[in-house]
Amino acid sequence: MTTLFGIFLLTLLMITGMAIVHTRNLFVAVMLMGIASLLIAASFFLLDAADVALTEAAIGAGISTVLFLGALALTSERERKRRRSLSTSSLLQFGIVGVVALIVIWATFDQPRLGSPSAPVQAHLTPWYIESTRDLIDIPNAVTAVLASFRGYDTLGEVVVVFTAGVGVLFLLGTGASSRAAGAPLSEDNAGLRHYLIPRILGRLLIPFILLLGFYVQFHGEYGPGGGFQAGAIIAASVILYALLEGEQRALSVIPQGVLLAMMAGGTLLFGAVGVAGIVLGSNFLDYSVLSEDPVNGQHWGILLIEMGIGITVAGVLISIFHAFAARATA
Amino acid sequence: MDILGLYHYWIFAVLLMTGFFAIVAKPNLVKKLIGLSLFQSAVFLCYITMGKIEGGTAPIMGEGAELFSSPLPQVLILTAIVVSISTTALGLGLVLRIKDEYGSIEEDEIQGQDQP
Amino acid sequence: MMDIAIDIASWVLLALGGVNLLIGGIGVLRMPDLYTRMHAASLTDSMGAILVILGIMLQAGLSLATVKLGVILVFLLLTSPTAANALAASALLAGVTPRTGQSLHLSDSEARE
Amino acid sequence: MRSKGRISHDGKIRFARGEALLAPHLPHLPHLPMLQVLVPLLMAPFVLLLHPRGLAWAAATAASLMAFAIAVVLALTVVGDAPLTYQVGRWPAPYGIELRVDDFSALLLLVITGASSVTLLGGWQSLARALPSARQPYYFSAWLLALTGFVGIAVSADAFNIFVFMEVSSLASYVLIAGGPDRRALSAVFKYLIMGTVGATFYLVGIGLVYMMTGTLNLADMAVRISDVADTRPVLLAAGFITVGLALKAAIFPLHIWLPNAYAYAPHIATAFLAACATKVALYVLLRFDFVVLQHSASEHAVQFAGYLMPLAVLGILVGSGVAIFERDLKRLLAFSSVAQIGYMLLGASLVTIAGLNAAILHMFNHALAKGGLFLVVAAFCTVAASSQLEQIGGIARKMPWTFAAFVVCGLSLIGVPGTAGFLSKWYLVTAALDYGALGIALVGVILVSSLMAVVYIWRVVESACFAGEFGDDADSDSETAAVPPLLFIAVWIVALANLYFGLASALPIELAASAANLLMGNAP
Repeated sequence: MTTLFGIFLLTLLMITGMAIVHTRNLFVAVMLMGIASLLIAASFFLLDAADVALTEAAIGAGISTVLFLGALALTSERERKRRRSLSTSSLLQFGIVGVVALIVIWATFDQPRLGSPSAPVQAHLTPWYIESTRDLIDIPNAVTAVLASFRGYDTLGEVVVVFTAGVGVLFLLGTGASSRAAGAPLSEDNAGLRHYLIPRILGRLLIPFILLLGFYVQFHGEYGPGGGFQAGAIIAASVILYALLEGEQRALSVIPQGVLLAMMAGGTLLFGAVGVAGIVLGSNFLDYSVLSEDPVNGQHWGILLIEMGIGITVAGVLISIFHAFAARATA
Repeated sequence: MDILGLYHYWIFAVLLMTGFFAIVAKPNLVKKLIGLSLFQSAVFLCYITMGKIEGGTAPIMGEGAELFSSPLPQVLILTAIVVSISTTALGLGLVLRIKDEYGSIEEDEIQGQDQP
Repeated sequence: MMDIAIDIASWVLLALGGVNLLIGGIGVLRMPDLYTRMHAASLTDSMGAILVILGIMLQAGLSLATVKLGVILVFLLLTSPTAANALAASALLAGVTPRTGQSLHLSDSEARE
Repeated sequence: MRSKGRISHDGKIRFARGEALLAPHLPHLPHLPMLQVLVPLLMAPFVLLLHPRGLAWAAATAASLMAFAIAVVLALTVVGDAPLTYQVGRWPAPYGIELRVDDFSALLLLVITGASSVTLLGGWQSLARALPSARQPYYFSAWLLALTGFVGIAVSADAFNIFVFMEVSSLASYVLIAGGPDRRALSAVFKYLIMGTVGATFYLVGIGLVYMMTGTLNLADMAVRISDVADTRPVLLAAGFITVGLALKAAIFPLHIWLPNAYAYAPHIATAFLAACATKVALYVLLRFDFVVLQHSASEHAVQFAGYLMPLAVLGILVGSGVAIFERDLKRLLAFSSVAQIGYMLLGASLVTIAGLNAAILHMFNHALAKGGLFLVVAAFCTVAASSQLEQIGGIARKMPWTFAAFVVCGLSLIGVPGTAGFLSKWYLVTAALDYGALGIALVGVILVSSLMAVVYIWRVVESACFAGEFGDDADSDSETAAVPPLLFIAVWIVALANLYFGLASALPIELAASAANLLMGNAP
C-alpha cells in the first residue's frame, strides 16, 4: 500500500518535473517547483527519511521559492519566445538526454531492489551506526548522531558552504542596510503590507508560534526529526514574514545587518571552536567525548552546541540573503 | 517485482535528465537555475531510496521499533540539500547582477551584447 | 457496534472532504479568471480540510494525535483564508481587474484582444 | 584517554619519519592534516568582520602563509614515507571521516597554499584597486574559503567529504571571479556556476551509485569492497558519471568552455591563484578515483580510461595551443594555453604507466609555477596598461624591463626550455611516451608540435611587448619601481626564480611525484 502510494507520488512528481521544463511562464515554473519539492518531501517521508522530508519542505519548498520569487520580481516573469520551436540542436539535446536517461535506467537492473535488507547500504555501515548511536551517544535520533558526531566534519563543511553562499551574495549585491539611508522614514515602498489589516494581525499572531516551532525543532533534534538546518530555516522564515508584513526597515531595526553578519560568522566559529576544544583537551578535532567527564554526556554537549552553531549561521545567512534581495526591489 | 523495486530509480533517471534538459536547452538564466534545482532533487531521491529497508522505520529509536532504515544516506542528503540551496542563492544573486548590467536574463541576448 | 459507527462516520467525512477538494481542483481549472479561480480554490480548500481532518480525528480516537490534528485545523483555518485575502488584495493592487459581464464568457486570449 | 566505553581504534595516527625531528618543536604534528584545513576555515569568518582598510587582506595573507608553512612541514614529513592519517572525531575509518596526506596530496597542498600565499602577498594593490573597500572583507573571506575548499579536497580520504569541499571551493571561486571589473565576468561566472554544479552533481551521482553497490564512502574501503561488484552496470555508470563530472571541473577538452572567459575577466590576482590550482584539484580527484578505486577492480577500466581520454588529451593540447596563437587578449591566450597544459597532464595519466603518471603529477606542480607566474606578471602589466589586450601592452618591456624579464622566464618554463621547471616534466612526459611503443612516437610528435606552438604564442607576447609602440614615449618619465607595486614585483620574481630553481635542483617535487605515481599504480612506497 505504502509502496503504491509512493509510486503514485513519484508519478505526479515526474509529471510536475516535465511541466516545469515545459512552461514558459517562470512564475508558474517556480510554483510548480514548490509543488515538486513538497511531493519529494512526501516521498522522503514514505521512505523513512523524516529529517530529510522536513528539510526539503522547509528549504526546497519554502526558502528556495521565496528566493526565486524575489529574483523574478526583479527580472521578468516570462521566458522570451523562441522563433524556432524545434531546431536540430534542440532535437539533438533531446536525443542525448533521452539516451542518457535510458542508460541510467538500463543500469538500474543490476541494482539492489527498493528496501532489500541484503543491500550493501544496509549490510555494511548501517548496523554500526545504529548500535553506536545507542551505546556511545545515547540519543534516539540516529540521523542527528551521524550528522553531528560520526560525520560531523561533513556538517562543518556544509555550514561553510552556507556561509560561503552568504558571503557571495552579500559581495555581489551589497548588504540590505548599505543600499539605503539608515533611519529613512517609512515610505510606500518599504512599508511592507502595513496597510493590509488582516494579514498583519494574523502575522503578529503567528510569528511567535513560528519562532517557538523553530526553537523546538532546534533543541528537539536529538529526539525527533529536526536540528540546526531546519530550525535556522524556520527562524529565518519568521523574520522574513515579519519583514514582509512590517516592512524591510522595521525588520532591519529589530535585527540589524551587523548582527546578521556576526551571526553568520559566529555560528561557524562556534562550530569550529567546539571542534578545536577536542584538540585542546587532548583528543582529535570534533571529538566531543572529552568535553565532559562522562564521554556520553560530552557527546550530548557537543551535539547541542554545534547544532546551535548551525542554526545561528543558517538563520543569519538566509535573512541576510533575503534582505540583500529585498533591498534591490525597493532601491 | 522489478517495477515496484526499481520504479524509484527510474523516476530518478527521468527527473535527472529532465532537469539536465532544462539546463542545456533553455536560454533563460532563471529557468536554468530551476532546472539545476530539479536536477539536484533527482539525486536526493536516488540516495534516499537506497537507504530504505523493507518493514523498517525512520532511524529514530523509540520503543517498539527494531528495524531502521539507514541513517547515512539521509545525512548525506541533508548536506546536499543545503549545498543545493546555497548554489541557487548565489546563482540568483548573479542573475540579479546580470540583469542590472545587461538588462536581460536570456543567454543569447547576453552573448550578443558581449560580442562587439 | 460503536466502533463501526465511528468508522463509517469517519469514512463519510473523509470521502466528503475528498470530493470537496476535487471540486475545488476542477473549479480552478474551469473558472475564467483569477478571482473566480481563487473563489473556487479557497472555499473548497477550507471546507475539504475541515472534513478530512475531522475524519482523521475520528480514526485516531482520543489521543495526542487528535490534539495535534486540532491544532493543525486551527492553523489551517487561520492561514488559508488570510493567504487568499492577501493574494486577492495584491492582485487588485497589481491591476488585475475582475472580469464581469460578457468578457466572462470569452477565453483568455480572446479577452486580451 | 578519558574516553571510556569507546570502541578501540585500530588505525592510530602513525607518526612518520619526521616525527623524531619535528615532534619536540611541534606538539601538534599529529593534528597537522586537520590544522591544514582549519587555519583558513576558521580565519574566514574572522576576516569577514575586519572592516578597517587592509586588515582583511593582512589577516587573509597571514592565514595563507600559515597554511603554506603547514603544507611544507607535511610534505617534508610524508615524502617517501608512510602517509599521515587523521580520524576526525576519533571515529574509526569507514564509519567516521578520515583525512589522509600522502605524497600526491602533499604535492598538491604545496601548490595550493603556495599559490594562494604568493598571489595574496603580491596582490594587495592590484586587488585594492579592483574592489571597493566596503566589499574587500567579503572578497578576502571568499578567498580563504576557496583555499579551505581546495585544501579540504586534497587532504580528504572520503568520497562524500570531497564533494562537500568541492562545493565550498566552487562557490568561493565564483565569488572570486565575479569580483572582476568587467561585466563579462558575471556572465562568465554564471556559465561556470552552471557547468561546475552540473559537474559536482554528476560526481555526486557517481559516488551515490558506488555507495549503493559497496555501502561505503571511504576511498580505501571502497577500493577493497568494489572488487566484488566491479563489472556491474551501476559501477560502470558511476565511473562514467564521475569521470565526466570531474572532467567538467578540470576543464578537460571539450568540456573546457567555461574556462577562458572565467579566467579572462576575473581580477588578475584571482586568475593567478585559480589558474595555479583550481583545475588541478579536480584532476587530482579524477586521478585518485580512477586509479585507486576503479582501475584495479573494473577489468576493462584501464583500457577504457586510456582509450577515451588519450584522444581528448591530444585534441586538447593541439586545439588549446592553436587557439592561443590567435588570441588577442593576453589573459585569454594564457587561459587557452591552460587548456593545452591540462591536456599534457591528462596525456601522462592516460598512458597508465608509472612514468606517465610521474610526468603528469610533476607537470601539475611545474605548470602551476609557470602559469601562476605568467598571470602575476599580467597583473603587474595591468597596473600601467589599460587592459590585457596585446595592443594595450605594446612596448611595455621598455617601461618595466625587470617584470618583463620575469615574464620571459616563466614563458620559457611554459614552453619547456632546459634549465626551467617546465623542461623536466616535458622531458619525463616524452620519456614516458617513448616507452609506449609505436603510438608513443606519434605522441612525442604531438608534444613537440605543441611546444613549438607555445613558442609562437609566447613570442607574440614578447614581440608586442618589446617592439610595438605605445609605452615607448614615456619610458623614462616613470621608473619601474614606481609603476609596479613593490610587493607584486617581489612576488613575481619569487615565482620566476622558483621556476629556475625547480628546473635545476628540484629534489622535493620530483621525489613526491615519483612516489605519488607509485601510490596510484598500487605499489606502496
